[in-house]
Amino acid sequence: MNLINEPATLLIILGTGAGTALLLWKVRWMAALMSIISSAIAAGVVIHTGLLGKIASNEIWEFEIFNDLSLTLGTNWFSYLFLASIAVLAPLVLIYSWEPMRTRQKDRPFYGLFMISLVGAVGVTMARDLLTLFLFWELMTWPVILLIGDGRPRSGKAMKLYFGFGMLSASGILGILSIVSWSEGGVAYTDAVNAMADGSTGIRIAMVLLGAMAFGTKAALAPFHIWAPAAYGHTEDPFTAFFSGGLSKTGIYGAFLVVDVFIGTTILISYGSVNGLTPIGFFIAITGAITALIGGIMAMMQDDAKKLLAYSSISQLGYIFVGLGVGGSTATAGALYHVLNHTAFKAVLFMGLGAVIYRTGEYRLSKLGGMIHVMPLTFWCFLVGIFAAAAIPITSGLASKWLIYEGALEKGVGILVPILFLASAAAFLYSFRILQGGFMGQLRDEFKDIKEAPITMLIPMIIIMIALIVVAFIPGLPMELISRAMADIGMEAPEYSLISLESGVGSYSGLVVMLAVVAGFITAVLMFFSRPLGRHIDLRDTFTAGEEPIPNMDKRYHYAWKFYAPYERFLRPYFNNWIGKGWAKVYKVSSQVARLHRSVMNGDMTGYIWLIFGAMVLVGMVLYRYGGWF
Amino acid sequence: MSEDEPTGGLLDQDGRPITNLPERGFVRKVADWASARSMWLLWYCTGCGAVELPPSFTSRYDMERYGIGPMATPRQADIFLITGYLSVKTVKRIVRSYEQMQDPKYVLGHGSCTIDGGMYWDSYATVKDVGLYIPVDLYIAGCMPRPEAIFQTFEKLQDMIIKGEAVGWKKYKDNYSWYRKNQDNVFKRGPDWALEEPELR
Amino acid sequence: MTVDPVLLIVIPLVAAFLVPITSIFMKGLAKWIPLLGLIGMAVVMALDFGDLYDGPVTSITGGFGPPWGISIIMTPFGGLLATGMIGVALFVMISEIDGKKRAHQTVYNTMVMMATTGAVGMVITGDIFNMFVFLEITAIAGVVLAAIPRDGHEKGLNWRGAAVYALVGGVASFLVLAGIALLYGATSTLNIYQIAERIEGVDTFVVGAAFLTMFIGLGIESELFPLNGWAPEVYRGSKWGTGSLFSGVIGKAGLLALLRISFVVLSPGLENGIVMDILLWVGAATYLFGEAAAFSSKDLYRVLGYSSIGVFGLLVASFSLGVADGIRGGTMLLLGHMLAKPILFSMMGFAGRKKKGDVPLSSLKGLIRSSPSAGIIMTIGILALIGMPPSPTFWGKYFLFSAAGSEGQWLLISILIIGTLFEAGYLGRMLFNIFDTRKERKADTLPLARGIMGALFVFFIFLIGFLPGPLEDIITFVIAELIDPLNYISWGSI
Amino acid sequence: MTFSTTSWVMIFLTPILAFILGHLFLGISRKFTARIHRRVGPPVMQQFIDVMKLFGKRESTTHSWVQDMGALFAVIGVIASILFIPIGGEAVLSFQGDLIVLAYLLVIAPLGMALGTGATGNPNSAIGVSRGLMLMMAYELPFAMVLVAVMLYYDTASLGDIVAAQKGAFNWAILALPLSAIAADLSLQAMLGEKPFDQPVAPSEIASGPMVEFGGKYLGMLMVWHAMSIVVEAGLFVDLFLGGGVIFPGDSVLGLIGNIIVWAILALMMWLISVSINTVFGRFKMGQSLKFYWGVPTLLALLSLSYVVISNLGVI
Repeated sequence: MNLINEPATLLIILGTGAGTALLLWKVRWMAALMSIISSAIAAGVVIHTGLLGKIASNEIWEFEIFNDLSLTLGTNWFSYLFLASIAVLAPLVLIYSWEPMRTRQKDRPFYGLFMISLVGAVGVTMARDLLTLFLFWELMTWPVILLIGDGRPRSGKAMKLYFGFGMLSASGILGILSIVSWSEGGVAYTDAVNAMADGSTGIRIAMVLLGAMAFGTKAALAPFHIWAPAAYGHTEDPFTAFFSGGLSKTGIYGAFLVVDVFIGTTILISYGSVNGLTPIGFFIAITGAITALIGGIMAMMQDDAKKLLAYSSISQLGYIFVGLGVGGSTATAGALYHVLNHTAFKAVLFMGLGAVIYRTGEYRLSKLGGMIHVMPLTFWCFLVGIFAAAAIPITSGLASKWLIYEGALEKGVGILVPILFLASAAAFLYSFRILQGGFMGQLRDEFKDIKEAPITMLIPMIIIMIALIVVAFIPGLPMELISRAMADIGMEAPEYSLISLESGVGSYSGLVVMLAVVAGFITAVLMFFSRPLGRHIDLRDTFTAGEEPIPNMDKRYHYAWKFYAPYERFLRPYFNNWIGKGWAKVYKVSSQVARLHRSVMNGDMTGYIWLIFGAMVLVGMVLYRYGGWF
Repeated sequence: MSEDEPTGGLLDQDGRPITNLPERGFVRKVADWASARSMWLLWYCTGCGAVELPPSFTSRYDMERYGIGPMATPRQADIFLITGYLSVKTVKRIVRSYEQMQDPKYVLGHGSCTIDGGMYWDSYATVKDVGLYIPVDLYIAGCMPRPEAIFQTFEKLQDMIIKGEAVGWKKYKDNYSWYRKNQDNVFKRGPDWALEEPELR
Repeated sequence: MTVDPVLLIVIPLVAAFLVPITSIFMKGLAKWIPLLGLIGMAVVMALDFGDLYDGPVTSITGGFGPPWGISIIMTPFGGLLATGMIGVALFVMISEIDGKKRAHQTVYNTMVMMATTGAVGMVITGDIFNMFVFLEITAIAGVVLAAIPRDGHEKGLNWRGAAVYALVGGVASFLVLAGIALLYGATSTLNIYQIAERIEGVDTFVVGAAFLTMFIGLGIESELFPLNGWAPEVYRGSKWGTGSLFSGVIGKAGLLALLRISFVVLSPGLENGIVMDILLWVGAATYLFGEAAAFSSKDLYRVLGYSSIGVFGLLVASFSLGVADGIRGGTMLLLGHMLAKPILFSMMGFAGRKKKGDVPLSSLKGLIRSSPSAGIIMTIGILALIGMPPSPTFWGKYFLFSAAGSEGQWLLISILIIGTLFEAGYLGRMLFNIFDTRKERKADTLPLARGIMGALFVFFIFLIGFLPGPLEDIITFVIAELIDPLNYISWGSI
Repeated sequence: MTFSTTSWVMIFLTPILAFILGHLFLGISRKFTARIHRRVGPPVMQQFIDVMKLFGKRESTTHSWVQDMGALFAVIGVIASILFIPIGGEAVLSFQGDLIVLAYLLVIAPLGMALGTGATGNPNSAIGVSRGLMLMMAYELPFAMVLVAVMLYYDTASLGDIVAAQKGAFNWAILALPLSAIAADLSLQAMLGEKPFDQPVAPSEIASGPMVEFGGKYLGMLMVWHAMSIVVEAGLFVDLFLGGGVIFPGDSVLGLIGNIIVWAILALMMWLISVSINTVFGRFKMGQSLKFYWGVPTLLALLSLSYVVISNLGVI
């Protein structure tokens, strides 16, 4: 059974699910069931094919539309990496969404839209020409608009931002398509490669800029990132996990496509390089680093938990861009590794948060607190996700960031690494903020009786959590896939074994690090259990300078509001959403320019006659000057 | 007050509870030795008593050479130092802080006020005897006691700890209902008291 | 099966005559005759449509060959356009069948049919003077249509729009007539293919003057910048059906006339492809201007009006690129626009029917809740207009971008991108209002006829969007017609 | 990854060594501070007595199992990170996880501890942790620059290799990169949590911050963590800039012991520098520490970093 070589199979499976889910959307459980089944089958096909290792890189499947135009689909290991991360995540998120979506938003075909978006994302990774890419890109983008806006305040603004930046992204792809079509007369990826090989510097730079606009927007690269917090903050909770974990990866995929496939290392290096770092690569890397920093610092200042995670997502994707820009085997492997990591941990983070929101209906950190006491399993999953996001070594999060750091160091990029370190310091800050605000601290009275998340929500989270921990021991396992993917884009993977990774400047052994941690654990446990267990006391039994808390005081005893106030005071002026304000300015100015027509179309009839006359004179003059009139 | 027998303990001639000394193994003896050498204080400073403490721990007398030092919260502290008189209003805070400390814990009454109300003996708002509410291991008499007196008390307490005689914490547990009754005479525990009663442990 | 395409003109003319006569005897029937006429046209068109796959369908009236008789040359392009026009007219007429009495109903119905007749005539005729006559018919029908106000919009008639259109349309007619006169004087024939044959030898001055006058005249009809000042005034005050007709029928006829005369007749007579360049940049400017204006308008009727203007510019620009992909894209855009715009006009007319005066964006608020079918149909219309796949507009924009790219027209591409962003801006606004369900709205049932017609057009959008392949053969002919005038000449001289 | 006999021995000895050294350092520093205050000060062994006492308490209270986890995490993290620090030139595990791995390993302890303290439900501890993390963000910028400068200078990220590269007379990084060393020492002040950067535990403001609800063995474990983390952090400085204390040839056991002693003395020296600054300063506000660290130390580290980058390019 080698289904994936017939890429349409996947699309048909998923499309059937999407169609039925859309048609049966009134019967929510049917729609959910159909979506889960079809996406699970698709995920099974993807995993099965991947395990068999039979990805035919050169087989292309065509669907003719006009006589000289066909849609082409195909897979290779490179796109398989993205395809797998999206397709495997989808059924997990769908299972997760069973419970929370049972009661919510009866008037929107959640599952249908979800599945369409999934079909789009899967199609994007399988497209083999720019037209197909664009087609699926749009298919992926549009349903999301309807999924934004679950009734939270200002979701309208989020929809508008998403819509606007979605259009920007689509225009970017159309621009790329035009360039390639102009240069080679076709729009297949091979044409794009040829176009870059033959093209001038200007074309290549245009390609990079358009690529940043098209794919950077989706992957929330600064300065195109401002839609992301709004959109992630307002989509349905189950969908956000897929949105941030899965769909944003298509942007990364596109960016890789532009930089590493279309343009390619050879061309990049032809512009000179310092230690193997190219100017274009440095530009991308520095943009990525700044994105990581902005995302981290903005995340640190959020009270809205979903926005916090959204900014964190921006920050993490910034790391991937650093890896992409720095290039070379180590950093590229790191970027691809981080794609897999981010898919997993961001999904589990949004799922965990979604479970809390499902149980409490509250998403503001200052109103939550103490969830460990009522939702311990959710907390564990969330904690592992946070650890992975902050690259704490006991999860798989470190391996990818380590590769990116080492890649940058190999190339001697001094300035990137401190920025990234600062971004990761910010990551610790926001990680702890969400832990402290949501799970630690005192439990509010009204949340005393809530239960653990339902089993359907827990299972997907636990699966991802286990994966994150297990892979921490054996970082070589994903590297197997990554090395094949890198071979398909003409790169060599860094040295690795099952348990350790090597770069030019250092090494990292997941197993040894874990063993060290285990050694620490044994010592700590011995130390801990040498004495009797502690006596459990009530949460309100805390040091209050002898003062008895006023009844219901615990609501005010949760320190989460303006958690980092001293820094907010200091950093706000510098991170005061000036990119967002810049875009608002662009919007305003273009509105004013657009309104200029009032001066022409002022409703004056004589004016129109004069206009007609003027146009006549003008055209006459053009004819006289250029057309050989007279 | 002598009508009600304390639950687990005996009464002395003043009608105050006394308690049996606990058995100690070797490890406990070593731990008690360490406790005696490392005493962390929680100060309850109400008024004039506190002025004698700065000289005690600054360079003039240097409390730290005995391993004695101030601590921030009752959780970390071993010794509860009540420096000065208690008012009716503050007993509640005293009891709460005391119950938050962890066994073994010792209480020192510092100054005459803790013994009999001192110069405020005739005030309606003064608690005359701290020992009615929490078990006091040692009193430091005087108004004010000089640092020398304080140091003498510490040495005495060290002795008692090493010998296993400083058992106020056990006395409190054993005779909780006696203390509790005295406490209830003075203040009411609110709904958010949240502290476990030692009896129930 | 071939039916004489002249029936497309004869049937509605007979019907038009029958209207006043029957209105004497049976008032009830008179209302329905225009519809019957249109249905007749549709039947004829449907019978002829298959033949368009093999090339043009021609007919000579009265047995006189050119240059004496009037020849009908329904090229595949013209046929496609005529089909669309009849479809739009039917959409407009059938959508309003709901048993309610409306003011000026008979006149309105008749004029819809007349405008369609004129437009179809302009599209299929092979005679330039005949074209002028049909232009006049269309223009007069347009004036009357523009004068009929929306239900409850204004007291009396929409004088403002009608007057502006009458005045500017008069100027246009005069200019077109002057151009025809010049051409006739130079070539001694009124037949388009014969003029095209003889244009090579004509003095450049005459050709240039003819182009100048006819470009301005037909440019006014097809709402090109800066000749489109009348358009917002007309769209603003008239019925939604009038709006759809102006954007889907009347304007499109002007557009085809402009393209045919410029491409087939005049372009070979002037140097350097200057005609194409002028059309291209005027089209691009119109697109940018129209979309920007729509972006900055608040009244929905104006928004859609300006949007139509923009699309006309886009069409002119894409046809004038002069490459196969451009024309292919233009054709798909044309179909997309003819399918999507009436839907938008219709649903917007439905949502804003209770508003006196301007129809603000907010009248769409919560449409998806108050009337789900209208909301869904309108959403699909909006998405189809932006170019969301699968829709004809998507293919149109794709071909246009790839054509502009392959020609290296970077300025055009930037204009297209900026225009598309503007377009997305105002259509997005409409979309958000439709889905803005924060405030509860009273349930509002979409009339059955309107719903059926909307659903039908949505079906066509999806059909063409998913399977544009079958149109390929017709588009090949369209490309042939517009790229090489010799093709048209050979078709005409059969 | 081959482990020599010495390595195996070191793996078991290192935590014990760090435990002893840490408490010794703390004891010495208390004596040292007392002498600056013109006091006698506690005995040097006082710190051991304190830990003994804390573990010897008859009971200790906990608010939830996460608080238990917090105490465990603190010790786990510090033991895991001490294993990656070369002591006296003997790279215990540092060839299997380089400086960047170490940088992240160092975070396990504070973050895990923060977790446990947060679970106590005392707002003071949350404030303390928030301050600690903010402080981390402040010193992370100059310190990251220092790390990068050292790594680029020696063209390796492995701490063992960095130590090995400094072998020999006058070959220490502090001579090659003096500005980095200054910046690193300034960062060390906050890393060790000494004044003026002791905001996280400010006992008089927020009742010792994270530790507010910790008593008995829980506090004992945090004390162990604190003591060992001093060794880790001061030792990291020694390894980065002071040649890892390698003076004797490390082939023989005696030489190794000698190196370890030199290493410990150097680390103690770094710790005492920090303590002596501690004794004469008040406490900064949070904003002030951010401004301080993103000012002078960052500038110094940046200068040094640019020197390294430019000289790597072959310009200088």
